[in-house]
Amino acid sequence: MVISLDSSKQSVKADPTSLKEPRIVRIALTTLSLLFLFIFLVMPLAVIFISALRKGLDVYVASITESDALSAIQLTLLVAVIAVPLNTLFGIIAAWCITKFNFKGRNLLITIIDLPFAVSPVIAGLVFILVFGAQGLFGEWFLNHDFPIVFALPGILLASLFVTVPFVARELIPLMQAQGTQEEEASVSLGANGFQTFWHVTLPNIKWGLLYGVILCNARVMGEFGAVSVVSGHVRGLTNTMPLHIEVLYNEYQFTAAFAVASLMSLLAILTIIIKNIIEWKTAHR
Amino acid sequence: SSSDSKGNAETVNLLNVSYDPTRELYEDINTAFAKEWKQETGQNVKIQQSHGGSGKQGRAVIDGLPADVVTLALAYDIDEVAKNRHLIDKGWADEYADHSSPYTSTIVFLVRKGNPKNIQDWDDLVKSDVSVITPNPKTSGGARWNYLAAWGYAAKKYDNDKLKIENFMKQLYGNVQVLDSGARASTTTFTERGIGDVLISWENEAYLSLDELGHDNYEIVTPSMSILAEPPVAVVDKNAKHKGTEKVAEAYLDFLYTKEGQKIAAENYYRPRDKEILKDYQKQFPKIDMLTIRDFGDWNKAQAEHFSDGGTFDKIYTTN
Amino acid sequence: MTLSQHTTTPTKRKKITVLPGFKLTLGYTVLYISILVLLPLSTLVWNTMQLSWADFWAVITDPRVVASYKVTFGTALIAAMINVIFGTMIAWVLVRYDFFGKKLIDGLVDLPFALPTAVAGIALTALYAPNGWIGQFLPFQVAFTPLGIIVALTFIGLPFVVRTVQPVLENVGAESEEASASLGANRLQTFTKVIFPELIPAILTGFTLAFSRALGEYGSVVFIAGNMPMKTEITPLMIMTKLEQYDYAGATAIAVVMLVASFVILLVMNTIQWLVSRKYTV
Amino acid sequence: MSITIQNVKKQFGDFTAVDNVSIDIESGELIALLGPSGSGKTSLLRIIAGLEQLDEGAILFDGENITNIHAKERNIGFVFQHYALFRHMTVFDNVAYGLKVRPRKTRPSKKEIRDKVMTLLSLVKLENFADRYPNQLSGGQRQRVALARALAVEPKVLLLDEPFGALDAKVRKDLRRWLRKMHNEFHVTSIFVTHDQEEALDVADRIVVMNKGHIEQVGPPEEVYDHPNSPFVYDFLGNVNLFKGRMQNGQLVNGNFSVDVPEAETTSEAEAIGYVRPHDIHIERTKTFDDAVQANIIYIHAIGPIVQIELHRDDIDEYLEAELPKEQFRALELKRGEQVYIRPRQLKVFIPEDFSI
Amino acid sequence: MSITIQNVKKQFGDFTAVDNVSIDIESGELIALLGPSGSGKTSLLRIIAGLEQLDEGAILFDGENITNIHAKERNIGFVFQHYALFRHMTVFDNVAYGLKVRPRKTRPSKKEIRDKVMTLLSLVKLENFADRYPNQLSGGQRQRVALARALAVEPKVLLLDEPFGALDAKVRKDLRRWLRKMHNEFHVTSIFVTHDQEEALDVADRIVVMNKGHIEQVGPPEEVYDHPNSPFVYDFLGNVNLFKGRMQNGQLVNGNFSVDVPEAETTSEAEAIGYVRPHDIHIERTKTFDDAVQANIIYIHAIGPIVQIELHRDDIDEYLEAELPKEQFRALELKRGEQVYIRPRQLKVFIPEDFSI
Ligand SMILES: Nc1ncnc2c1ncn2[C@@H]1O[C@H](COP(=O)(O)OP(=O)(O)OP(=O)(O)O)[C@@H](O)[C@H]1O
Ligand SMILES: Nc1ncnc2c1ncn2[C@@H]1O[C@H](COP(=O)(O)OP(=O)(O)OP(=O)(O)O)[C@@H](O)[C@H]1O
Ligand SMILES: [Mg+2]
Ligand SMILES: [Mg+2]
Repeated sequence: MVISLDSSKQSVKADPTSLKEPRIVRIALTTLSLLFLFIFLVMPLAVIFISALRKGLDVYVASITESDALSAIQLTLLVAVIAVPLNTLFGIIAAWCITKFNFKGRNLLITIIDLPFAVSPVIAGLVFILVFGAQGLFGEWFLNHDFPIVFALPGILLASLFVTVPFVARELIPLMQAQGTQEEEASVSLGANGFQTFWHVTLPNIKWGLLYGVILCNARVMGEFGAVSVVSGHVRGLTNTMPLHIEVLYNEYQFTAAFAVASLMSLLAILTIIIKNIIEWKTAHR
Repeated sequence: SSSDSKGNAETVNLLNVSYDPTRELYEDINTAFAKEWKQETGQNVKIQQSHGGSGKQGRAVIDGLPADVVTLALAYDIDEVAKNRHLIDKGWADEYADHSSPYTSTIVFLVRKGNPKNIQDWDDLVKSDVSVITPNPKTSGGARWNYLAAWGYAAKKYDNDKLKIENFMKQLYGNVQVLDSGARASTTTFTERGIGDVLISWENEAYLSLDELGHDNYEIVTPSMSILAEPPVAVVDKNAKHKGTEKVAEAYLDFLYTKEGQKIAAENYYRPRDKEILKDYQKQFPKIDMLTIRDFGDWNKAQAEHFSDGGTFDKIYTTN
Repeated sequence: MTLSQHTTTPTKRKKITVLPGFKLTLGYTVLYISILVLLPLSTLVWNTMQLSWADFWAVITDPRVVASYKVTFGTALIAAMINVIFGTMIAWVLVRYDFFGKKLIDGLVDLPFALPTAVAGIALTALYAPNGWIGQFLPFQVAFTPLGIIVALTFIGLPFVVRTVQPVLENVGAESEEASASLGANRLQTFTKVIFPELIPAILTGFTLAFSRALGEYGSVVFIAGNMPMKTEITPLMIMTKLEQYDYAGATAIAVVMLVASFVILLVMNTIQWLVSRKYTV
Repeated sequence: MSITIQNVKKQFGDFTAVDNVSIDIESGELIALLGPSGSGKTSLLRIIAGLEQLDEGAILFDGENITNIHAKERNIGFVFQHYALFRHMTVFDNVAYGLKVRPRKTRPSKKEIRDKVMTLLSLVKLENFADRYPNQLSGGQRQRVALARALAVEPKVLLLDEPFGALDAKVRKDLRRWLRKMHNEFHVTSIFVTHDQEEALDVADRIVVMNKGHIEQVGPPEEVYDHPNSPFVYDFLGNVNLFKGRMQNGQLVNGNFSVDVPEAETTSEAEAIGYVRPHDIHIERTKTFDDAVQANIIYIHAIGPIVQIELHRDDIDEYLEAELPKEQFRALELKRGEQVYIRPRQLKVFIPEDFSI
Repeated sequence: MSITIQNVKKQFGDFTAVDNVSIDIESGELIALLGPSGSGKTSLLRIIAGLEQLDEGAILFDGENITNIHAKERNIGFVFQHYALFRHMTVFDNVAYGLKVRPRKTRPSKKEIRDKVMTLLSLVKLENFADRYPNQLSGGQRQRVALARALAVEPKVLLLDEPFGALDAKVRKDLRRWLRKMHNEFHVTSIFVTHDQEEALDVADRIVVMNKGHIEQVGPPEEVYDHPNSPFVYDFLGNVNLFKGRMQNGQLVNGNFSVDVPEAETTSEAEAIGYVRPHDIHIERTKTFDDAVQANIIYIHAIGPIVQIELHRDDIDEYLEAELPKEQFRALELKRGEQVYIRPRQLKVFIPEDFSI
């Protein structure tokens, strides 16, 4: 989503009552929307937290500090720490390339960047098995060199990278397109080089959008299940990420623990939302 | 091997790739084996566990999951591992006693407390008002035993009249309301979601459900006839050789056949092969008339006939 | 994400040659995307080619697989349409009305982006199972029926529509609406004739994204679907099934079908959008 | 239709955008609302249109209070600064919109709509553009479509918010002439907002000069231009030279010279400012008037019928601007750098109440 | 620094935006690039700045070919139409930017930067606004910051793309005077783009009139205004009356009257158009000249020093516009509806090559 960088929005926007729907329509629409959101978003969230805390705080804490849970958290964080910067860098570079230059095949490139949105996570996982699996394209080579890709960190990383490739780029492209290139041109005409221009002019202008893209990318990296499930190998305490660990717990009938870890991830989601709101607020009040 | 000479400080890692319902079993086995191994060799052994659908696990090993041993639900899955990339030596099934299957189980019914639908045998599952839960045999190795058990019962009942058997199976699966992808998911559906009157389940899973989810809510019904489920084990020779863990891997599987190993299996509701131990747990394991996979030829045959594309299972859903 | 607004980029873009790094950034972008996306995806096709055409055809037209297409496309379509209706409505309410807790609600819309799909699947199943919080009050069964799939897909697709429509709605000129009012149109006429046409490209984009995401969704659906062959089995699950049976060629064949479908849908929708917006966007 | 604006007040939060404004507009008049940015022109126009609600006061159309009547029932044509054309409709559909959305019983037939729209399009000389989309038109063409669209509903009142604000200087000039002609043909009571004094002076029957939410002056262009009743209006309506000085015995003393200020005879010892338009500065080569002061020609800008001359006064180190017809300029044979004598022909003195001007 | 533009050509796809343009600009000149929208002004300016690459031709600074020199090394100050200020930097930081990004060895010290920036800010009268952000400034203030920023790097050439395009009429007028003063002080070779002919005439030393990518005319304001060498320039540089007619024996025949056209003596039987500026229309009450024709006064606009009169010619049913100084107007005692005699004092005839004008 685009954060509305709306400091430029007309402050003189009208709010005449004659342009509003009848009160009854307004109330109906609002109620319906809230109801929908309540059923589809609030209730699932409530299920997670209530189930997680059903057996009390002790069980909750124990569930998320148990060693397999901790190693899952560690792995997830590790993947995020590597994948997010890589995709962020890619996002910035791709957005720069796409918005600051006009070239043939530009739209095709955007579509390809979009593609991972539309590819099933199962397929995303599968393709890496096909490339790096022992029977895959390069599998033999990596195997012989004792450098496992799939069923190890690199595979999980690749799958996570794949599914989150578009996030930062997609966030930045419309933003940078809307901002145009004039400030950059001004910078160049004042004698700044490319890096100075990017650092002093472009980056400050996109920083909130960038941060938002990073947050979303991060959330998705941490939360990815399908693709990672295919390439993980599910080795307890070794290649289980948090979502996989949740599944494991769930399969062990440890529902409370499963929901406890899930609630941790939901907290992350909520944190994301809070940060996003702060971002929007900051953007609006600058 | 090299690890022996280096002495105590060294820890050897062993990866056991197993299927879903063996989590609790191997948790106990691993602790016991590690202790024993330490005593015997002074070496620390850390056994890492991977669980998942049996087929998925076999595939993962083929694709490079560096398992030292595989302990799967079906011989078929190990056959696949053996076939592809020759990870396992051909005669693996005869490496260990009892077709390399140190413990067994059988297929039973889990019903709700008081058995409200009065389900006693396979015939009751095809009644129109009975709702059945069982996993998808295509994605769950364990569920293939379920399927074969039912098939075996019908074969006997209808004297191998293929049409009638298929009809019976069709009715049975027609009663299946949720076809989860794995055994554990089915159990959850039956217990947590409250769906279905009966869960077709491995005996050990049924007992575990009682333990984990309450004796007050469910009871186990043993059908008149079932199948001897023989989950096999094997050392993944190529991997073990590569990692230099052959010895400990073999010892690990050997351990399953020891008295201690057998006892642990029995305590986790797997039927031990060891006659004496089985006797000790007699109460737990009622005697049932049991078929074996050999009644179906072998796994390759069973797989081809029943579970491959266009097999009898597919027919249940694609013809009417 | 914002979503293929690239179809509506201004045509009069200045070609910049003074800004540095064109070759470098383009090279990096293409290389990265090739290694990470294109090369892996191409192995799908490569693997499929191990099948003869007849085998390929047999795999992808197997009745269960065909049934899974129907389930997948049907539920994804319905979910995307529900999202279009409610997503647009929610975007409208969030942009136009003030009410207590609006910021919070606004933030909540992103939840499905951030929540692991498996967790969502488990939570939704718990809610909609016949003995669940919501399920027990419903006269019909939701979980383990196609309805359940629709619920899960609606959940994961909601933010796509809201987040594409919202910014456009914010920028739909108040003046257009005022012009309409001053020309004597009532509120409904203003909405259907002036505001809605402006939203169409964004709604189409949101729809496309929600739809194509729903086509591929696996994690949340397997928990709630029931996975009954011919009834509630989705295509990604069919791919998984093939894999569990060591049938790589079959799995990739179906995957190729899905990939082509997603790509064609993206392309068709982008084209429609382009046709719609080309006429009147500057 | 006559419009009466009675003591209208509009606040945004603490800020008073329109402050107790009253105007009487006769039927068929063309009124310009002129003022700097933020002076409340748009707000007032929108209040008249019913697009904005007022806090106090009333709006009367033909004596009838319509303050609480909904915008869509006021029968007003509104032309927006940025045209606000419907982007997804053709020119034809844009113009037809107001007729198409009428309730069925008052809606003209398809053919009637078609005829009407085509008549209007030919009026604005766009009959060949009926099938184009707004983005295929130039700015001036778009503005004409906006006008045709507003006229299609046969409004009794036409309101235009900076109708030419977004256009090129040349196009602007053409369109404002054209607006006058349209107005003369249709005789709809029209109010248009502008911050361009030339535009207001050129087109309007009467000008309403606004400043900070209130009205500074209302009157015909000549009156407002020639007899501004406040320094603000003086300054806003054209170039002006300021003679800052002191009042002494009914005379404004400024540097070497002093002028009689009959209207302020009694004022004494107060700071005062004399306002002189550039064309009211008299220039001579030799000192014929006693009170003429000496100045240097710094810059001559001799294009078109009027020559602009920048001068520097030696006595008090200030700059002045003078304008004179080209013929007179030729007769005087003025050159850059030369010394001349100047004298204000007409001078309006305002005595600032506070010294904030 | 002198600038030489040699046969510059720029294409966008099939479209030629700048077509074989050559101009010589002397050091210290203030040049206006004037032309309608889309005529290629911005493109040319950007080519000079190095922001756009040219397809053919060369740019020379002081005789040195800099065509292939990167924008950042051309030592140019560029002022963008919409200012392009760095939004996240204060006014101070904006102005200091060009100095701060210099390579370490040529970068002034912090104090030097500070002093320089404050000097510039006081020059543009914004010394009290150093800590504000651009969005806290008015349009005119922003434009001045943009100018200060461009001047901070001590450019040899200053390029301004419609520097006042986005400003109010009043503010525009103030700023253009101010630009002239700045230019006079700094004596930097400056080129500014505008589509406002008044602005160009008012400010520039020389005007380059562009149309459809090529140059129509180059010259000082008076020359371009008084002796346009094409109908386009005539029309674009001010109001003009068209006398459409035929050439007969070296005379333009138009309705009841005919004028000698010495420069086209030989042309005969061709369509021709005479161009007359409104202030070159002579008005008299009684027919003193033979070739005067009769006209009706339709509208009088008598504000300021110049009176505009709209007339309708009886002989050929056409409208005319005339301008005369107020004094003359008073002397003639003209009234709306009266009949007068008119005669073009000066008339320039162009014989269209095709009839597309
Ligand atoms: N909706 C609103 N909320 C808050 N303030 C407003 C609103 N509308 C207008 N204002 C303020 O009221 C004042 C007058 O605004 P208005 O738009 O009427 O000015 P204007 O004379 O039309 O100016 P301009 O020439 O810039 O269009 C301005 O200071 C403006 O900021
Ligand atoms: N990057 C580009 N791609 C395609 N066409 C372009 C590009 N830049 C400019 N043009 C075209 O070149 C022509 C000249 O453009 P330019 O911006 O130089 O005109 P201008 O005289 O500055 O007009 P304006 O007064 O509207 O700014 C226009 O028709 C424009 O559409
Ligand atoms: Mg306004
Ligand atoms: Mg331009």
